Amino acid sequence: MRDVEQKMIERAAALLQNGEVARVVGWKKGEFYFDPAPAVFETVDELKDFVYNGFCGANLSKYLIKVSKNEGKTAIFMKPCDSYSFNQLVKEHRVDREKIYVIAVECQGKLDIEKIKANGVTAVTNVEENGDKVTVSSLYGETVLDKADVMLGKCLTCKGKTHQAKDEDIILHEMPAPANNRFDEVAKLEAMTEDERFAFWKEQLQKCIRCNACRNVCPACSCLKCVFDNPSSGVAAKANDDRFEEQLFHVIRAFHVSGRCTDCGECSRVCPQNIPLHLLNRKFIKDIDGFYGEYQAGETAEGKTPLTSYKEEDLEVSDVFKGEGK
Amino acid sequence: MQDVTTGNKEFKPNIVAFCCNWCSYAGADLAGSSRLTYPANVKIIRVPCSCRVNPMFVLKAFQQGADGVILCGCHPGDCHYVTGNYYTRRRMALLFSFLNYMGIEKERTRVEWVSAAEGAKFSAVMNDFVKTVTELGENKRLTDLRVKEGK
Amino acid sequence: MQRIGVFICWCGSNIAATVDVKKVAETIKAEPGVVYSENYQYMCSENGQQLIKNAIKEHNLTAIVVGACSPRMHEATFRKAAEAAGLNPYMVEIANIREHCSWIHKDMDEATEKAVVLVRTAIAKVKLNAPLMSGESPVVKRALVIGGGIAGIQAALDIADAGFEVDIVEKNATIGGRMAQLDKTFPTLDCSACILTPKMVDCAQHEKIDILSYSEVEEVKGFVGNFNVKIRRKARYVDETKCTGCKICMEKCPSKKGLNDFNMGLNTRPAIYIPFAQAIPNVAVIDPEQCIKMKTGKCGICQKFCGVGAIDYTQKDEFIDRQYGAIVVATGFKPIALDNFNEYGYADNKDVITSLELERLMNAAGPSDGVLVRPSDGKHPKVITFIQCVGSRDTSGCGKPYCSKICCMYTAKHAMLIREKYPDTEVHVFYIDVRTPGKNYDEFYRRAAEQYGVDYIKGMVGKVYNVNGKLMVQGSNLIDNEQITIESDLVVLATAIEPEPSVRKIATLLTASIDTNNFLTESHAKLRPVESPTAGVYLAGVCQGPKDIPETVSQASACAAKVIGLLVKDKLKTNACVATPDEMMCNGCSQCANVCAYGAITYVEKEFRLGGGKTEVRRVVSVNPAVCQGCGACTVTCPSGAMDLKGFSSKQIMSEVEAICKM
Amino acid sequence: MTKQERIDNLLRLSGTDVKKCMKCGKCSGRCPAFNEMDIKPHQFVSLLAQGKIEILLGSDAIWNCLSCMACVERCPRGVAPAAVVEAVRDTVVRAQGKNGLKAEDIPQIVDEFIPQQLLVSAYRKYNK
Amino acid sequence: MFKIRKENLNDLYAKISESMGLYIPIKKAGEVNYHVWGEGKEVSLETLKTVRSPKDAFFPQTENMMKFKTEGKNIDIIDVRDEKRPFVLFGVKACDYKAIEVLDKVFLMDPVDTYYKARRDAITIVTLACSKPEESCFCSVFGIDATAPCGDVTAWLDENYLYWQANTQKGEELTGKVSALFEKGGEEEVKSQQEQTKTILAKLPFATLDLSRFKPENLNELFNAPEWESLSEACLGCGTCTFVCPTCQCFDIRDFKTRDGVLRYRCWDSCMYSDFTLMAHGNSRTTQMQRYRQRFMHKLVYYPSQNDGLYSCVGCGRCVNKCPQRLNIVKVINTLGGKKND
Repeated sequence: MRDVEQKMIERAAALLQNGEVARVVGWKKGEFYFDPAPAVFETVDELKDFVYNGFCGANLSKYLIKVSKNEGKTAIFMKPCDSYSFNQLVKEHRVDREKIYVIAVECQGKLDIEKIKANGVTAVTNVEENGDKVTVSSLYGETVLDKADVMLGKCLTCKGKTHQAKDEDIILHEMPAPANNRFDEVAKLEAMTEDERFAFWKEQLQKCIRCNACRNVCPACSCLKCVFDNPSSGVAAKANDDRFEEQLFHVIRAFHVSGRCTDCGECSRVCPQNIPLHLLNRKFIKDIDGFYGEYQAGETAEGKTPLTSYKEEDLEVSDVFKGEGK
Repeated sequence: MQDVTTGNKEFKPNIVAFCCNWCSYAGADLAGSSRLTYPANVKIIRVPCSCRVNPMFVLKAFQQGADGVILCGCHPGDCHYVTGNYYTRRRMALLFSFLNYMGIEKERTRVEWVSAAEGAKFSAVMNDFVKTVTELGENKRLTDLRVKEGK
Repeated sequence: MQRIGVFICWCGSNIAATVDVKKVAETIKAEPGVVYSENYQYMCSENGQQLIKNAIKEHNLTAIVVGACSPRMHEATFRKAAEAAGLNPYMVEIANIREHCSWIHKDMDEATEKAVVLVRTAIAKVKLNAPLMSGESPVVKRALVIGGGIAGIQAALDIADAGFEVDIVEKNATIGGRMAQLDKTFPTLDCSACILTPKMVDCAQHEKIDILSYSEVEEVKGFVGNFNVKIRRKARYVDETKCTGCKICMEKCPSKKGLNDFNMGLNTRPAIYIPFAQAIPNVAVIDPEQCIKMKTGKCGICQKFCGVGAIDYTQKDEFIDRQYGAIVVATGFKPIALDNFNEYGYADNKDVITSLELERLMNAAGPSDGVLVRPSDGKHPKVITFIQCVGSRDTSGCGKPYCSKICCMYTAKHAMLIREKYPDTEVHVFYIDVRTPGKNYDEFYRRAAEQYGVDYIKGMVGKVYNVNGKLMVQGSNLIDNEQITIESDLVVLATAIEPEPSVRKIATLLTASIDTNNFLTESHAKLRPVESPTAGVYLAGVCQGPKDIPETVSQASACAAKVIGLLVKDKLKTNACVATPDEMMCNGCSQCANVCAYGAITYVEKEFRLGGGKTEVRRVVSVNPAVCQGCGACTVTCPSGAMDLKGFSSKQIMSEVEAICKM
Repeated sequence: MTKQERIDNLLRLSGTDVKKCMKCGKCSGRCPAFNEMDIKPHQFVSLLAQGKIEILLGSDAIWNCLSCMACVERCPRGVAPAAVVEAVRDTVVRAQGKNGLKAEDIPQIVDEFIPQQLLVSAYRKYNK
Repeated sequence: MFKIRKENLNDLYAKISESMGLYIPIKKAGEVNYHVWGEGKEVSLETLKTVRSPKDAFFPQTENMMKFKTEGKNIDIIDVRDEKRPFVLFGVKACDYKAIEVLDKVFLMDPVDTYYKARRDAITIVTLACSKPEESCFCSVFGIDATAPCGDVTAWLDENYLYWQANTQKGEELTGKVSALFEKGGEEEVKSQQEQTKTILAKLPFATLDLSRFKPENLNELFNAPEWESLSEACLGCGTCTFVCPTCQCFDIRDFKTRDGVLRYRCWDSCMYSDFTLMAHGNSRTTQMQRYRQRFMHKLVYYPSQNDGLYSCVGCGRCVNKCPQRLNIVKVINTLGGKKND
């Protein structure tokens, strides 16, 4: 990946230098190898902190809402999955496509430091990526782990390695094939009884601390003011005072992004309590596919979403539970 | 918090019915003028079109202690606003499927198309829905316990 | 805080027999916000209304709740009463304690308890009511009719007769449409031209009607009462104001091999032509694809011969902008292409023709001067076979799923006319069903079978094939359960009709919805059959669905009545209960515009103050209250809740929910 | 098997919706083997729709249908009469416990006037 | 000092639970947080950092304050507080214990927050020394000894035993209740564990953070530092850092409409939220940068300037681990404080 990173820095520097773009959105190195943070680079000098490695899992597209309001063009590095969110944002007029220069970058699947630590490795000081192995150094010694075991959840159900939007690309190595298993977990839950499902979600959602990280990171949640922050919406709520609050928050959020959620998986990545929030959104995606025909939000930057279109012969609500395996 | 035993014979579910002004509300009126009875625990809220019903209203009803929520609108193709109920159909199909996915009893939610001429259907639907929800018992999964504190 | 008055109606014994109205009125007195509560035998009566008016004044009520019959009955009555007492009419809510309570419950306690809840629910709502005002928008007193067929002509005449300006935009060089091509009309068999051309002339002479022939609608902006329409006047290369219609150019034109569209391509016409003798306007037009001068630069004969100097080879398309208060769409139909029906041999046999072609063949002004001859050899056909439902009622994907409605009748007409004029001709009709609802229609069809001896065969044709110039029509005779083959000289296909394809573009321009068959959708199938869901747009003729001339004319006149009803108003009162966006919360995502059936939602770039002297330009939603019908589809689509509906706001509905659940 | 089950079975085997038939007779109008068939293509659809399957199961037409699919091709309603014929034929063949047809049996079933096309199609259709 | 075999800990929990509540790290749905102990629950004392800190034992995320009961046009105000049952908060790490000191200063100074005090008084705290600190830990920077936390009782855990030492009257009382389960001894083992842990603590990457610039006299300079822009640019404005933080103490008071009135409750709030301290005129901090700055200035400058130099960060490292975009207080300290080695 070093070569990819090097190429990215070169391109970013060139674009900044020749004035084609005013800024570049990418990742900046942190205190360790495994904590790069999203960042905006405005000068070539700042690029010395630019980094692109296995821990650059964050989806940068949402930052464009804010950044692209500034003068001049903005270049952004995008992984395949991020490009879906980007298209969706363009479709919803949140980002002006004309003002963005998309550099598609390759992705070999990103890593999850929490999963590494869950392997009993603690006091991690460094991580090295070697193909499908990951070498973790810690104050207590060195451990070699299989990459597949410590990848971000969203990468394990990767929906494709094709960028849906790009102006140029930096793809130096072949990317792994998509996983094609996105709906397995949803199907597993569907196969449970109502009681089991209720118990599952009750336990999961009870962990919720209403930090709003899932909402704030979500590229589909781009409202200027969320209904849950708006006292006049009738559903404003701040805390997890009751089990219902959690359900309300998560049901409404999932509904609001339904048909618009690209399944980028950021909600689950950022949840401090590791609630599998993507399984909520993914249920909507699965149902939309099943009821109204396959639809992938963000595949294009145009057209209506499944919830803003209809067919006369659509499934009746009363038939929702009649179908097999629904 | 009070625990009401489900299956209690005295249990009378609280049903919120959203009816579109042009078909179903008129259908309910016809049920009335035809003296077709249905239980008193069904209360109707008039909306211009079934597509006015926000999922938040449905959840609000459950939060506030409703035991069942039913939406009634014009038959697909007959919407006074041409396409409103087509959107309702998609929204509610997805919402109800989703609520069931979260473990909420699917029998608590329903969408029925009732035209202004279908007073008998309105009454039959309400009778059936009340019966179904009564058998199901009190809504415990999607209620806000704080609401019921004072009960 | 609202000062609410509650009025409980007995409705004689209709309510009072099952609901303890006094108890309801008494209980409700304790509700926060309620300052007055009363019950009365008939609230809707003069006295009852007076009681309400008095209470509003005496107690300074800011809002009232009437517990009575369905709001569909008397909401308007009580709103008027409130308005008379100086209250905004939208500060009234009705608790339906009759249809939804007293009439369906038997137990007095139960019904009374429910009535209290229903009244409380109405109180919960009315507390959040705000005075609403209907907006006003001016009406441009001019109508646009798109399409100059019989539907457009009739609508234009009716509107113009009422004193309003009307423009007819017709894409062809003349008005008249399909009806001008017909020979006779059922069920009276009068000559089509005889009844149509006087109307065409009326149009041309009417001082209120402006015929924009050879023109198309390019752009439509605005809304009911105030449409801005851009019209393309296609270059006809002949000055309309100068041409006298003398036809000398037609005679002299050396390029005479153009297919004559008016005669369904059965003969030819010159490059400069007037579509038919009675064309309105009676002005020539040049087909630039055919004209030698336009193609090669050499020729110019017509120009030479034109006595008035009307020919102008350099003419360009022009655009004009006009304002209209209402638009009638009357774009008509065309027969479908028969590419998917090889079995009838239409493409391979000249003597397999469509019914519209037969019309031209039988028309005295047609290519054969009204003598029925075979297109192949000009001989008189002795055996003629008609095939019904060609492409109609076809769900296989080859044709149209609907019944074209007019074919049964015109085939009976054709059969009858042929048998009358050429009694030696054998006429067979293969049919699936013969559909003849309508005044004197079935009688007409039976006459064809009984008096004129037309052979009706119940069954469908499987194939038509040519054996030595004879058309072999093989089909089933279901009544006799046999397969028969009829040796015919002429085969006539009752071809399905479909909306004129240009209607798609027009529907898009008008944001009028269109169904899967390209028919324009009416606002309500039964109760608003001539209105499109887009306010101010009306539908006449086959663009809305298959129909015959009488029906088309009725619909056109109905359209005219609606248009007149609109244009007589100086100002339109807009619906008060319309969608209302909060620009501060709108992020411009366009989801709401996607679900609006009326095109009431647009977006504007607007500057907002951010504080600290900074500003920001944002794309935000804008609702046109003159167009919004208040369904609320947009409100649910908006995730941020920036869109709300006046009169049915989210907060109002949620407090109704809360009130219901409180019991 | 009850009669209804047998009807359902035929409906399932044919995979066609006989209720869609609008009784226009175009199938029979097109059928090249019409005169060889005691039960006509449109009757196959109609009789199955009415549940009169004994007539169908006893018909000779199932052996005379060319399986040329002209009826299927021409039906304006997307009904497949030939599929009904085939379903009936399969049912009869199966009931006879045969799982196919030998070439030598064919002359006993078909007569000498049968067109060549039918013989070819016979191999196709009986070779289950 | 007492000790008890690890396999007998369940008896200890059961014994405590007989007379008091027991609040202890329990694994539920994959995550370890403080929960009330019960038979069959999966206790995880080994977990170094619970997702949420133990602060919600006395400062719960939501707490009902009073109720307004309406009947017709009458309103009654009802105190919804009940008698707080005594309970034990078990397994508190040194950093989290220090955080309680920070919270006490806020809630117990005049005017005393009686809701907080009632819970605080009812709690007996059993701390647990750390033996396996991780890279995100930096409590030592704030002078905290992770190997010897205080509290009413201090406990140490190794492979075989839990060691127990009462420090206060409350601690002695608790010890009295459960002493039957204990054996004496453990001083040696504890000592060797402490030494071992200290060598790791010294090696931790953040052990050398330099706080010297975070002083009241540098307030203006720090406040106006241009680096805040780049430090905060990736901030999502979520409340993760504040909600996992053991010292964040901001709350909001809200009303909830119940069936027969209004329930007034308070709940955690986050200075990261755009509606935090929202007033009628609008918000005093309009950008995320301002909100971000507020949080860290409060931790490192404002709070210490009012509390004799006590920082309101305790180096637990939760925000380091949990920030979705990997922003954290360490990056702030390094950027504005200057690295020692630079």
